[in-house]
Amino acid sequence: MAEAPTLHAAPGITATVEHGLPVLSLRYFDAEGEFAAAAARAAGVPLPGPGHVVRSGPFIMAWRSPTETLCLAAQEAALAFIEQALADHPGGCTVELTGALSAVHLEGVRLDDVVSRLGGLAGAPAVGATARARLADVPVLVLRLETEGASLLVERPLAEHLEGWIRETLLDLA
Amino acid sequence: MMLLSCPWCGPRDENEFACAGTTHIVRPGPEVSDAEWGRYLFFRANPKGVHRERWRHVYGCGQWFNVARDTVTHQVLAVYRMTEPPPAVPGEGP
Amino acid sequence: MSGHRLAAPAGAFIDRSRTVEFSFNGRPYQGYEGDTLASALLANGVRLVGRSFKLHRPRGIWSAGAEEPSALVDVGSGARRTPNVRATLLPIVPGLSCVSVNCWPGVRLDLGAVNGFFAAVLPAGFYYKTFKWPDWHWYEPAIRRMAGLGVAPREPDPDHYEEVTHATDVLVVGAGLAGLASAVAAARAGARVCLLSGSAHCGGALGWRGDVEVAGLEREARALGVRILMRTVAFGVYDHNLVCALETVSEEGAADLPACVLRERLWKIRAHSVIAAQGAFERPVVFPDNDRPGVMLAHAALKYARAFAVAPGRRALLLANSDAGLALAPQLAACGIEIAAVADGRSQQVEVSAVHGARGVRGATLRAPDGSTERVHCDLILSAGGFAPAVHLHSQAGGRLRWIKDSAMFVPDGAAPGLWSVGACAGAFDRAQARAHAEGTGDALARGQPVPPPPVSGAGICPPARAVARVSGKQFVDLQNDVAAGDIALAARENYRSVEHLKRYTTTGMGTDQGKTSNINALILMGELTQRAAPEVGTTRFRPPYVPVSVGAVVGRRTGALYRPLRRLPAHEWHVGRGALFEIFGDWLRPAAYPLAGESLEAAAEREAHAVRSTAGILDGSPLGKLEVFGPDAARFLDYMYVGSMSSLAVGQARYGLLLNENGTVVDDGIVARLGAERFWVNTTTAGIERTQAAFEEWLQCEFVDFRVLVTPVTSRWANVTVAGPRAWAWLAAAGFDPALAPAAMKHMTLKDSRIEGVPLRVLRASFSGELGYEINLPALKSRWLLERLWSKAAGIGAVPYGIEALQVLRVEKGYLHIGTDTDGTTLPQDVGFARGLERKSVAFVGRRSLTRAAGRDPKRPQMVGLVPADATTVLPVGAQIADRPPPTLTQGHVTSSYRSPALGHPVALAMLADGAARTGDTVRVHHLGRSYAARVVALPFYDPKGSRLNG
Amino acid sequence: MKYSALALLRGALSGPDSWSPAWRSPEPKPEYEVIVIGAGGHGLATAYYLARNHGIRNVAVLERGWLGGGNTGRNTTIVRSNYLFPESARLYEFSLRLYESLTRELNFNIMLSQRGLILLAHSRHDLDAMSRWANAMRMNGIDAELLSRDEVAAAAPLLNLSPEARFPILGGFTQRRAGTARHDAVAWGYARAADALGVDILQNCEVRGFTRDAHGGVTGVETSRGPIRAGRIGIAAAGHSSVLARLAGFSLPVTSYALQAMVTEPTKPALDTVVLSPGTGAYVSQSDKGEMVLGASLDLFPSYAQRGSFALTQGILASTLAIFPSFSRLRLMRQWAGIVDVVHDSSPIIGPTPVPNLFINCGWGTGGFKGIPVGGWTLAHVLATGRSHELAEPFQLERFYTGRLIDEAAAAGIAH
Repeated sequence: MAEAPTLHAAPGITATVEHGLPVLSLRYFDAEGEFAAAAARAAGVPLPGPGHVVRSGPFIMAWRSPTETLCLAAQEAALAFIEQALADHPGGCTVELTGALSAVHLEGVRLDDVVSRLGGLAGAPAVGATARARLADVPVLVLRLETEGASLLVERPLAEHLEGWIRETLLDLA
Repeated sequence: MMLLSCPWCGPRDENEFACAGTTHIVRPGPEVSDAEWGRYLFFRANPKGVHRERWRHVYGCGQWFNVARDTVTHQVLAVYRMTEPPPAVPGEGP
Repeated sequence: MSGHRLAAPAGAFIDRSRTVEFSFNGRPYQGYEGDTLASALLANGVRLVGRSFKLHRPRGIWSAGAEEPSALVDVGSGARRTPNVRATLLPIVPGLSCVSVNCWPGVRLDLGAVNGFFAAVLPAGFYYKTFKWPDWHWYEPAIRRMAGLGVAPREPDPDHYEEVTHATDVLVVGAGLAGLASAVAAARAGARVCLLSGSAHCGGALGWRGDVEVAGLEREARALGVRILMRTVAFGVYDHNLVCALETVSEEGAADLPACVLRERLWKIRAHSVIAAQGAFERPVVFPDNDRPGVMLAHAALKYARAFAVAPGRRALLLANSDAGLALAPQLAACGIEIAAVADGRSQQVEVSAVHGARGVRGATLRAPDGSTERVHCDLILSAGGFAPAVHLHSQAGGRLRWIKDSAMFVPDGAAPGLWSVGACAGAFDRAQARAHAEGTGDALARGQPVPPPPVSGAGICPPARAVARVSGKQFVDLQNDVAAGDIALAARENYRSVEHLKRYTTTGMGTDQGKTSNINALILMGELTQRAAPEVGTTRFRPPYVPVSVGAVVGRRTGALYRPLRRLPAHEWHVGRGALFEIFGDWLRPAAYPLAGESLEAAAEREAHAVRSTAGILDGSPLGKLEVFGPDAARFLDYMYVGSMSSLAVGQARYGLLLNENGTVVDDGIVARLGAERFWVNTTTAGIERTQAAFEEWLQCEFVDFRVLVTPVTSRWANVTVAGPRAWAWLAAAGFDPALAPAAMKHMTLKDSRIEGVPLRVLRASFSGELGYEINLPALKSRWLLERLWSKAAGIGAVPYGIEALQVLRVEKGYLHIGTDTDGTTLPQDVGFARGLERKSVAFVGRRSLTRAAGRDPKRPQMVGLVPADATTVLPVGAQIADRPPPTLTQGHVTSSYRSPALGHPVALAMLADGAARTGDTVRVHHLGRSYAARVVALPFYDPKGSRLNG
Repeated sequence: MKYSALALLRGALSGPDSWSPAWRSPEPKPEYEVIVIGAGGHGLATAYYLARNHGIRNVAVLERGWLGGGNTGRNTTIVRSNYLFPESARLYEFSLRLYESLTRELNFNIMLSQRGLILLAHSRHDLDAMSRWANAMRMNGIDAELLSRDEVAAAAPLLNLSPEARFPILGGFTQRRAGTARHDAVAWGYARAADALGVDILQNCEVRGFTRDAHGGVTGVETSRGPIRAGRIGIAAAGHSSVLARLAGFSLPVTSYALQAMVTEPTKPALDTVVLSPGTGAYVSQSDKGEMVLGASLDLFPSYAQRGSFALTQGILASTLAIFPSFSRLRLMRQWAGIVDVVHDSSPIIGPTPVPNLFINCGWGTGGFKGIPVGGWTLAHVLATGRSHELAEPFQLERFYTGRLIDEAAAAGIAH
């Protein structure tokens, strides 16, 4: 489903843009409750606490709010497994969001230099952490799973704006 | 630009949030008089000093929370979730 | 040629091996790399560099820093022209070209100087007292042309600006001795430290004096990992210790720049603690004609000599009103500037009673207390009236000030919240004490310990400024705005005595230098005139910015396309291929219509609307707001939110809803469909999604906290392809849609999940056109695929794509309201035909209580009606007012939507009309910009009142 | 003394001492017929019209700080009467007409500069909304014209006229009689004229409480300069209205916000009219000194701090560049904030309070400057007669109970 990624680069940093991320939203009333527990069983990992992200098998589980965890996977089919495991489970629901989000993946030693130039955060969150923040004046969920990499998740219609801001930032970094 | 501490996301710049004004307002039932309804809708203490207000982390987790803040110094005296009881803060008038 | 270059080793900042060519007022000059424009002009013997704001008096270079009131130039040309640049801060670069501001035709012969002849009738505030007859408008244009300084560029700025967010434990503002010492101490104690140096050199005043202590501290700071930002000036302290600073990245005015450079960088630094170490300004002496080119702040002259190897003159008269000023005489002499005389205003009370030389100083007359005078031949008068600590950041942060009488200066009174001052800006002028205090401050802040109070010492004795008595010649206090001691006396006489009145009435401190060398003297003079100490006159709270900052730098990347996000449809390219005419609707770029060659927007819309009524059309409705609402209390919650009962919906059914706020006004509308027992699909308007979602969350999180409901926005997940028209189903069937979606199998206002080629579809039968309609929601990135698939079958159907404009035509024919067009923020549901719906609904909903107040029951409320022009041909202008008589009169309402109806063959309009429901059949007058039209009030809808076309 | 060119000439010949104080600095008397709290434009105008229209000269204006030191000196100085609803239109048009004769009335040049106000239409929807607006104004007897894109371009050539602009300019509408006035001059002119009629302006006189009679009616005030008795008291304290109301024992439908504005360094004339772009929020004029006056926008949280948020500064400047891209290299020189009293419908409250003998003029929000003459006129009327002025009748506290709000902002989709 993903379209061809776009690439921008400056010394010490590259930015690739990916649309159509396979995403499933897990919504629940109680992060300690039955639905969250079932989700954890299906994903093979406890749901991450506030501000955290974990990788488990094909899944990346990212905290988004006290009642929502995003489940990302490389393939939409992998998400169907979670969706089925949670179907009609009380205390929550799943909402398909595939295609709703785009990502700008930043990689390189100048990761913090780029993130700190987007108007909101002084740098990328720590490895294993997420940050929902105002970057490039739009709401962004930053996921950090690598030392020299982070993914900026944004609603697809706003991705062009975030990408434009990052493109100019890289231009001026060069 | 104030720094507000979202109970979920931590300290962030003010422009990630939206303020909806005074919090802890009790919503009356439909049986009240026009005057009482009007007071509920529009009349506010508007203190010069400690103000209890609610904010939403619009650009972050989307959660509403309460803030006790001095409207003169902008000092934040307390931040608490909607479901938490209001903590006492210094300098709050009667 | 009085100014000249000094021999080495003077000139710590310049590189004599690199010559730089530049031009000033059209004449070529040479300087060295490292020179500022001011130092280079002085080295070339140029003294006259500008003209003052009001009187256009000749002015020279007054200072060597940010406090410069006089030496302002416009740099560059075209799109890169930058007005009002201080020559004292502008490095010269090859190709630099600049001109003096505020003079015509030139700085030497300036016709505006005629104002000088009338100076006596142009005292402070003269414009309040005259220009009243016949009218201010007679005089204003000429006054506007005389005012202003530089010339604003007329083309968009080609350069870039960026913004960096930074967080640190300790931020030190100023890299002089005190700043460096505190930064090093804080770093030694383990804190993350950031240090800002306003210039390209560390060390502040010591830096250009060749001090070795500075270099050692700078090395240590770097070794300790202190982040040092050079050429970065902190201009504002904002709430909760946000310090904003501006870094100069590219040189102003350089020739051969690329098409776009990164010009400046804005730093937003959130610091746990801020240490202000910005030093002090020199306070000038007040005397007659103290604005002549050749009059200069004494420390500035020393800086020019030491840092730039420039002597601003050959023979100097030093006016020293302070211990520190007197101490300059031997230092200046050592630099090769001959000291013709020293006037010790401190003890001997020697005053300057006259300055000789109109275009530049040629001498001065000194007057002793006994009245005897002495004429001194000099080409430079150096003014040393004492110090004014740079308390700006302290004051911005909310700190108080106290007055040190002996030194006639304000210093911080304790720390400001989150900000501590060290060094000269704290009043600590004794070098050893200042350094020790700065180190103690850095260390204490790093360790979270109490900070020691600054040692206010070393500034010496300095009597307050005063005007010279019994002399002619203006004694300037604020050079840029031409405020003289006499203006302050006038303000005192007229009772403009508080600092706020003084500033505003005389305009002291309101120039681009923001009074850095004038405010304190003005306070002192006013105090003396009114028998008060300076602090009783008041101190204004300093506000950002400390120095003027480029608008572009504050804005950063938020220009052009990045000003605000613009959203594109997921199938944008498909619409491009169909020849769409795009317009911005809200934040979305959408097809307004798909005009054929030579076709107008209106004609295209009518053609498209006609096609929808006769065959079928396809509309990209993807921006429509979408929410999924889940939970055991979801049905009850939606009942609260909408006028229209949602809990009674069966699974698969959909219903129209009107969303009100608590004040009863209509804020949005939409369609709610039931997906399951606890799950709903909510369509909002495109513009209304954010306010609807915010309202839902606020009610759930703040009021109905025991409701178990989860709201998930899914607007970006789903595209929406709307197919409408009598042949809509035929078209879908031809494209391979499931027969279960056929009108016979699927009722109007129902929703079904379906698939085509494995792609999930959420199909809603609804209609905003009055025709058989399908709103097909599908994964966003599949919409182009579906549009192409449908398009491949369009020819057989005679179908067209239709845009927003045709949609408007269709919905107006049906009398459907459009939120924000037919309604505004005062519309109640009973105004738009929902009076009965309100009566029917038994349960509570948000806003209901407000509808029954007196205003809601008023029979004269406007109500939505249909209008048909009496001549059946005129399209009634939107916004036209309805009234019995032409204006002025009381309006009865206005036209909200208006189109030519292709289905009816005549124009139709919607209007809000007072008591409109009772006026069906009446003829009303509609007024638009002096023209008047007759129109008939008709019942809605205009077209297909029975709704028979909904099923194809 | 009368101000004139001749007086300036006399002053030039005989020096500062030939001028007399613009107003006295009297000691408080123990009692006045009327006390007005707040020596901003509205309070001073109230005192002036009490004396001039009603012959009530035993009046004191009490000011915590310095006269004209609050919002009167902190706004963007724009005057206009481009209102939709007849109630607002009558009120603001009356005010504008008073402004048009104020310089001569007060013998003080307020530098009323009717250089016109242009509202920019960035979409066809905006054009329709402006058509409604302009026609409504004409219904109300006020000048209004719709402008084509070319007419807008001719009036303000530095506007971003590119069809590719994020906020393209399709046209606009103008009130040519709108413009600016020198804000300090309005306060000073009223102060001087009121003083000349015998009004005592008491600066540095903070009200700390009210004295009451047996029926709860106010009989005077406790101040930092001692108690002062009065028969009637009017409050004209803008952002501090709630503080005074609380002292008097009632509450108001008011929230105080910081309204931010700023100026750039002065340049030669580059903009000859006032430009407002509702779509971006940009509000730009050039002062006679040459500064670009930018703003004004509200920090959207309650505040009594007279400083603005940097985020909003950025927003205001970004909006300015969106419509005037060439202003990028101008420099921001001063930025400030005033505390404004915002009510739900952004319309003023002028009339009695729940407390007998106590009257109020507040709720002007971001638009108080243009309302100064009519605010003073109508508050003076109710103070003098006990009855609301006809123009002020729709603008009573009662409307917050009946729901008869006069919500221009909601109707026009633009904050006033």
